[in-house]
Amino acid sequence: AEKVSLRLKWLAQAQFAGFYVAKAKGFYDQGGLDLTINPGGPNLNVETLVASGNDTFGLAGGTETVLLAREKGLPLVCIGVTVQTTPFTYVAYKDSGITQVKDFAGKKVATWFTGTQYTLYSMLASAGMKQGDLTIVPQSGSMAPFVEKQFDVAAATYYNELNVLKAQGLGDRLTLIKPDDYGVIVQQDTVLVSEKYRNEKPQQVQAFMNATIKGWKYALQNKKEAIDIVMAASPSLNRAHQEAMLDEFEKLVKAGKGTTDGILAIDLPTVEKMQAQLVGYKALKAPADLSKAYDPSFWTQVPATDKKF
Amino acid sequence: MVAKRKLSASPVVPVVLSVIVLLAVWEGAILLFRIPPFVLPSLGAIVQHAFTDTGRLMAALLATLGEALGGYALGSVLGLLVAVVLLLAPPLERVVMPLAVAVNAVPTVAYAPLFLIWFGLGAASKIALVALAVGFTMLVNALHGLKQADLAAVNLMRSFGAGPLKIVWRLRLPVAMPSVVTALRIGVPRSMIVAIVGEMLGAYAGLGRMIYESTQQVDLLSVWSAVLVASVASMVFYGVLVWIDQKLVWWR
Amino acid sequence: MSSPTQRMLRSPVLAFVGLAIVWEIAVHAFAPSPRYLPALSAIAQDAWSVWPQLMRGFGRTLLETVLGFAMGAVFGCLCGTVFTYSRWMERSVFPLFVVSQTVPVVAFGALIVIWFGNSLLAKVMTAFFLTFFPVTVNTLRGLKSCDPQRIALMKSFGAGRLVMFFKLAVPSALPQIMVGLRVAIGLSLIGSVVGEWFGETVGLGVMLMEAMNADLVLRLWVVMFACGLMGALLYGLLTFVERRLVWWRSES
Amino acid sequence: MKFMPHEVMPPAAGTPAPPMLELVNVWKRFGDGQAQTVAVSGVDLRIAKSEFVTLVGPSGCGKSTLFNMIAGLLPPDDDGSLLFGGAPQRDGQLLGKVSFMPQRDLLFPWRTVLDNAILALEVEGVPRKEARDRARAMLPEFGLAGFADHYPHQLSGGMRQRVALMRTFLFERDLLLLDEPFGALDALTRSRMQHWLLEIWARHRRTVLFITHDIDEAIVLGDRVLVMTARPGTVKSETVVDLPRPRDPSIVLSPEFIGLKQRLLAEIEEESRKTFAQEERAS
Amino acid sequence: MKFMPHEVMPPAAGTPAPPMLELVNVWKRFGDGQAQTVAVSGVDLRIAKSEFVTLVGPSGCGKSTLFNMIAGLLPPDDDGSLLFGGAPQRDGQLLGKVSFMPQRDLLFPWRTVLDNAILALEVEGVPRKEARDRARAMLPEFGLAGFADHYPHQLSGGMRQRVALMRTFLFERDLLLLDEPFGALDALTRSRMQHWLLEIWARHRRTVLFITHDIDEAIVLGDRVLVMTARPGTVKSETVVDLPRPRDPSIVLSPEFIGLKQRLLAEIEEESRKTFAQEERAS
Ligand SMILES: Nc1ncnc2c1ncn2[C@@H]1O[C@H](COP(=O)(O)OP(=O)(O)OP(=O)(O)O)[C@@H](O)[C@H]1O
Ligand SMILES: Nc1ncnc2c1ncn2[C@@H]1O[C@H](COP(=O)(O)OP(=O)(O)OP(=O)(O)O)[C@@H](O)[C@H]1O
Ligand SMILES: Cc1ncc(C[n+]2csc(CCO)c2C)c(N)n1
Ligand SMILES: [Mg+2]
Ligand SMILES: [Mg+2]
Repeated sequence: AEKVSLRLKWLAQAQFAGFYVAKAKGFYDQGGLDLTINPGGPNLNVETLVASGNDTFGLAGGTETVLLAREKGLPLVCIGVTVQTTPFTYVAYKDSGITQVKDFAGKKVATWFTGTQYTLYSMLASAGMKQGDLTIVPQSGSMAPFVEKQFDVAAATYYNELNVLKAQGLGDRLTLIKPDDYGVIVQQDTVLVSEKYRNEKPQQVQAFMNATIKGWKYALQNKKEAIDIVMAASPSLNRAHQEAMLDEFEKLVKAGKGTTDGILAIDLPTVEKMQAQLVGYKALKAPADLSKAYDPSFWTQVPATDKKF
Repeated sequence: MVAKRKLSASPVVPVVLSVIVLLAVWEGAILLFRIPPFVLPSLGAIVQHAFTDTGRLMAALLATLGEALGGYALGSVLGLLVAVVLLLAPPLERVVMPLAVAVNAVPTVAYAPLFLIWFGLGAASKIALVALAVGFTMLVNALHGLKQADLAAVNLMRSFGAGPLKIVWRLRLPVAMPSVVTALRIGVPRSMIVAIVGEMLGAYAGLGRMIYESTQQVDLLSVWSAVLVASVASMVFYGVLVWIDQKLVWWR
Repeated sequence: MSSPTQRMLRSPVLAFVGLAIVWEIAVHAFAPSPRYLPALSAIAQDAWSVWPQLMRGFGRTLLETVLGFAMGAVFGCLCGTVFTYSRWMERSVFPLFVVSQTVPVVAFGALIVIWFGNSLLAKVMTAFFLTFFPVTVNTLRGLKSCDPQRIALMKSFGAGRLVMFFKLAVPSALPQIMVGLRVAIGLSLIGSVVGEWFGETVGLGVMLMEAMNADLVLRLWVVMFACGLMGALLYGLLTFVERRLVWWRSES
Repeated sequence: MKFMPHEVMPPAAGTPAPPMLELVNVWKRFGDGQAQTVAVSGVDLRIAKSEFVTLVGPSGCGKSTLFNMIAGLLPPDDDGSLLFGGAPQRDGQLLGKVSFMPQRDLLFPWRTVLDNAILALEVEGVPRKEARDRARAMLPEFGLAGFADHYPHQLSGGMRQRVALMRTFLFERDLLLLDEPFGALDALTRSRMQHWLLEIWARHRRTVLFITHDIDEAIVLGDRVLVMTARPGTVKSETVVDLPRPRDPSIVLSPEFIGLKQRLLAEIEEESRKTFAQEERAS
Repeated sequence: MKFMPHEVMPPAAGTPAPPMLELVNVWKRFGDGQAQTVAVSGVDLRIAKSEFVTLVGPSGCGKSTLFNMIAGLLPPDDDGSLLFGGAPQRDGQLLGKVSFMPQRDLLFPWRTVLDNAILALEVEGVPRKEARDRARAMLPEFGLAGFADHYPHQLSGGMRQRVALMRTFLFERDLLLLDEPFGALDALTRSRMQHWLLEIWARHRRTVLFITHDIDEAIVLGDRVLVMTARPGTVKSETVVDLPRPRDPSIVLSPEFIGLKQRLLAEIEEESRKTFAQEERAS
């Protein structure tokens, strides 16, 4: 069997259930792959590890990060996208009266500056606002400052931060201001491989793709077992938190093309739109050739029965 | 001949030489092992990037340096004060030292979330983190130094009717000076690092924030140049300290 | 001289128990938000709920810490020695040590993984990286502060460098070296915890990251207590060794 | 000159002065069990105000230990008591009331000669400038002129001792405890210092307790000479020196002096021999 | 006894032994410019093999400095030279060839009495057990029986000095340099140690250079007594002591002895007075 590894963007959790399930169920073994799953962490750059050949595959940042990485000269290709819609939203307390982007004016709005800020900029632009109309502050991993009401608005992923807020009993006191409602979509959790590996070992890449998609489908159809598998990988996790995470994540995986075309589909038109926005904010110098950055050929090869519900 | 001699005797020469060796190894490794720039960029590229992005880097540096210096000063003074207090009250030492040890053993990064809650995302939380890290090193070193005084000399001071504070001031502190300076030296790089790590976990400004965000956006040159700036700043900080130390060698 | 009860009363254990009781009562009386200060009993409960994982993580982190510390201690003592006896080495290499300490390891997770893989070694190296510097500095200070008149005496006996080193320099420097080790043990723990953020699956660092990510305040406290306990244990062990090793009274 | 049982109070300088210092059954033991050293055993002693008492005894007999207890630095064992001006003293109450010169010079290596000399004054709170001026004026008398700004490591053994001596004299207290203050000095410097000390004593009538190994010195200086026994040290005898004052250096040639000296020498030698005998048996 | 200009080689112990140690125009200056102290100036000196030479001089005149140079611990200034067995010595070549006892005892606080005593033996590579056995056997003679396992801080001043002395004696070299070795000892212990030293000297014919402030000691022990001048120290005079050996303690009462003593005392006092005069002028 071919020894390969997958680098995740974060520690083992339900966000990566598909991969853990595929491994536990032997889908990778069946495809002739001896896969090791390596967790990620803060300041651990998945793109670098995959581009340098240290890890074979990577589950990395958003569709925009692929473009940013390629512009910096990292020879990476995206072969699938897990999350088919923007996985995060902006949240505000109901009693603050904020219900839409226009209400951000004069408020303190927190966002991650990990690429997420461009989504906010685009939302503001689509509402006809300038960045100077509000105070934008950087947000950290913790939701504590928002809970302490140090910010009026903060970003939250559906599958993690929002659940954290809900777990603290804030669920029904929040208003969500979703990027998708403003026509801003940034898909995330891209599956990456280096150009070199893709060119030299296309069969292995295909096998990886097949197994992964099978794993995700199995995970979403057997969520309890999937959580068991994830918990086995990292027993100190909080089970309730993981269950909530998988529930939310399922929606993101099945959103948009995830249902119409199948799991891990690459939604190029949306990516192109997102790219135009990044170029507009000078985050990217120029539009790139998307066909080089995104290679849907492996996904296409996967039998439809495996990728569709 | 004279000029040559002076040059070889100057303390600058070995430093420059070793820095040159370091650079040569760095650039040589890149060429020899064909290390791609996203793993290890050439130093030239990093410096160049630093110069094109001076504004952002300097603003970040200023924020970090402020936190580091503030925490360093606060931690050093507090560490020394606590050391003196513990020295004067040995029963307190038996309780406080294990507590201080336990508190210090908890990684700074583990407190960071709590400190961010307690002191907010601004400079205060980072200053507190740095003060804690630097303060402990000072506490351990200073307490050791203060206890180094010859018991017979302490007795002499007592025979003059000197109270514990006078003994500390005129005997124990001078004896502890080398230990205190050692702590000050170890504290310099620590203060910068802790400030940076604190910023990575939540901050409005600073090199740590820049490093974290640039990593996430695969802007690795920005990461390297921020680290370079942090290192250079620490070195300057350290150099100033060594200079002051050498100016104050009267007790040796 | 003192009965077991008296010793109990004077030992820090009682103070800690008292502190714990005050904590618990205060939390129940003032009911602050658990984000600021949770009840001790709640923390204990949470610890119990993850007991096996906690124990496993504790063991793993302990292993990394001890290995990293051992490497750092040996390396630091060696370097401190080399720097003491080779002024040239001190002037050329020591500044690089300072530079190395100004580099935030946390920023280079990817490099650590590339160099040392996803192995135990990676964590040991991060722990090592933080440990060797304070040991080096303290060894250097200790060896240099050796009484020149005693050196002269040994010379008059015809003592060679090696004899001088083991019979005079090392015992003179030992107290200061122990101080370096005491500072280093805490740093080693920090190093291994941070090292676990680079793709590890077991350990207190992993649990810490998970707790931060899911905003599990109680778990955060559990990990902090575990780290504090480990640090205090290792520190206590070191102090015990020190008492065995440095029993004499200073006579400067 | 006559011998007296040491329970009897000697008539110091003729007048019946009240005892300034009184030791009643003072003990000091170090360590316990097998390894116990009894340094001082059952010392009874009365020193009158303005008396000059010299203390001699074999090396290691407990003289310095006794001094440390009188200076308040070392608590005596619970058996006995120590009275100062009639009042029993506990827990270092004597600290700051006695000018004490320890056997080791204990100069601070980071202070110059001048600053070492004014240490006690600084502790008392005398302004530094004034203290320095006072010390500077004394330097020539101590043969230290021109060395004000030297550091201890730049001094000879005898010079260090003289700095320690200056430091003690500048700390003006009614009771002076001097532990072999002139041990490292040559004959003339020594006699100069002795002269100086006697002058101070005569002028200010400070009470002096003085340890020495030099019997001549003990007799020339003292109103009384105490001989201590070998360890466990106690007071073996008290000899009143009734030679007239001021005593000229030539007094050492007088028959009274020589008689006294021989007697004292014999006593010390007896004790000293005991130490070696004891130890030869012990080994 | 007679005075000799110090260029002339004294007939040591009757036989024309070759000079074991020769100092030619040796200088030592500390510091420069205004703050310069000339510690030793133009010393010329020849010590024959097996000679016992005592050195006296006012405190601070440069005796210890001279010793440090002879022991190879301090390089003499470039002006002169130092020959050992006829060969000029440079850069500490003498280290390890001379048994040197410094003025301060310099005991190691982490070593027991026994282990401090065997320090030099250990340096030489003598097995520890053997070294300890040899040292243990000497303890009673030094009045230290029962103190083998004590640490230096548990000793009296004189006991410390005796440990340092043992350490020096155990380091058996042809040339012994002793810097006030008996300064802190009482009369009997002192004369015991003197006796012991003379015995060693007589038995092994080691060459001894001996600093003391006690003129009696200088005369009783020495073949020759060197008097040093006040700082800048140089050799003022050399006096051959032709009293018969072995010398009984009662020799101090002999008229020759007294005459010699008076002459030497006068010389030292003249020098000592100079120091104070100089300094009074300087201030
Ligand atoms: N801290 C201590 N622990 C144990 N024994 C001690 C301690 N201090 C002193 N001693 C012992 O007490 C005895 C008396 O010591 P002390 O210093 O009083 O003698 P001394 O009369 O001053 O002698 P010297 O004339 O040599 O200075 C010695 O045998 C010494 O070993
Ligand atoms: N390291 C030094 N730096 C400056 N001056 C020094 C140094 N060492 C000694 N001296 C000076 O040299 C002179 C001679 O000192 P030395 O120790 O040789 O005297 P000594 O004859 O041994 O006196 P003593 O009998 O008091 O021990 C002194 O004036 C001293 O101040
Ligand atoms: C796209 C995206 N950006 C940031 C976060 C938030 N976040 C989660 S962990 C972490 C690091 C903390 O050290 C941060 C900032 C997110 N969830 N998704
Ligand atoms: Mg004594
Ligand atoms: Mg001397």
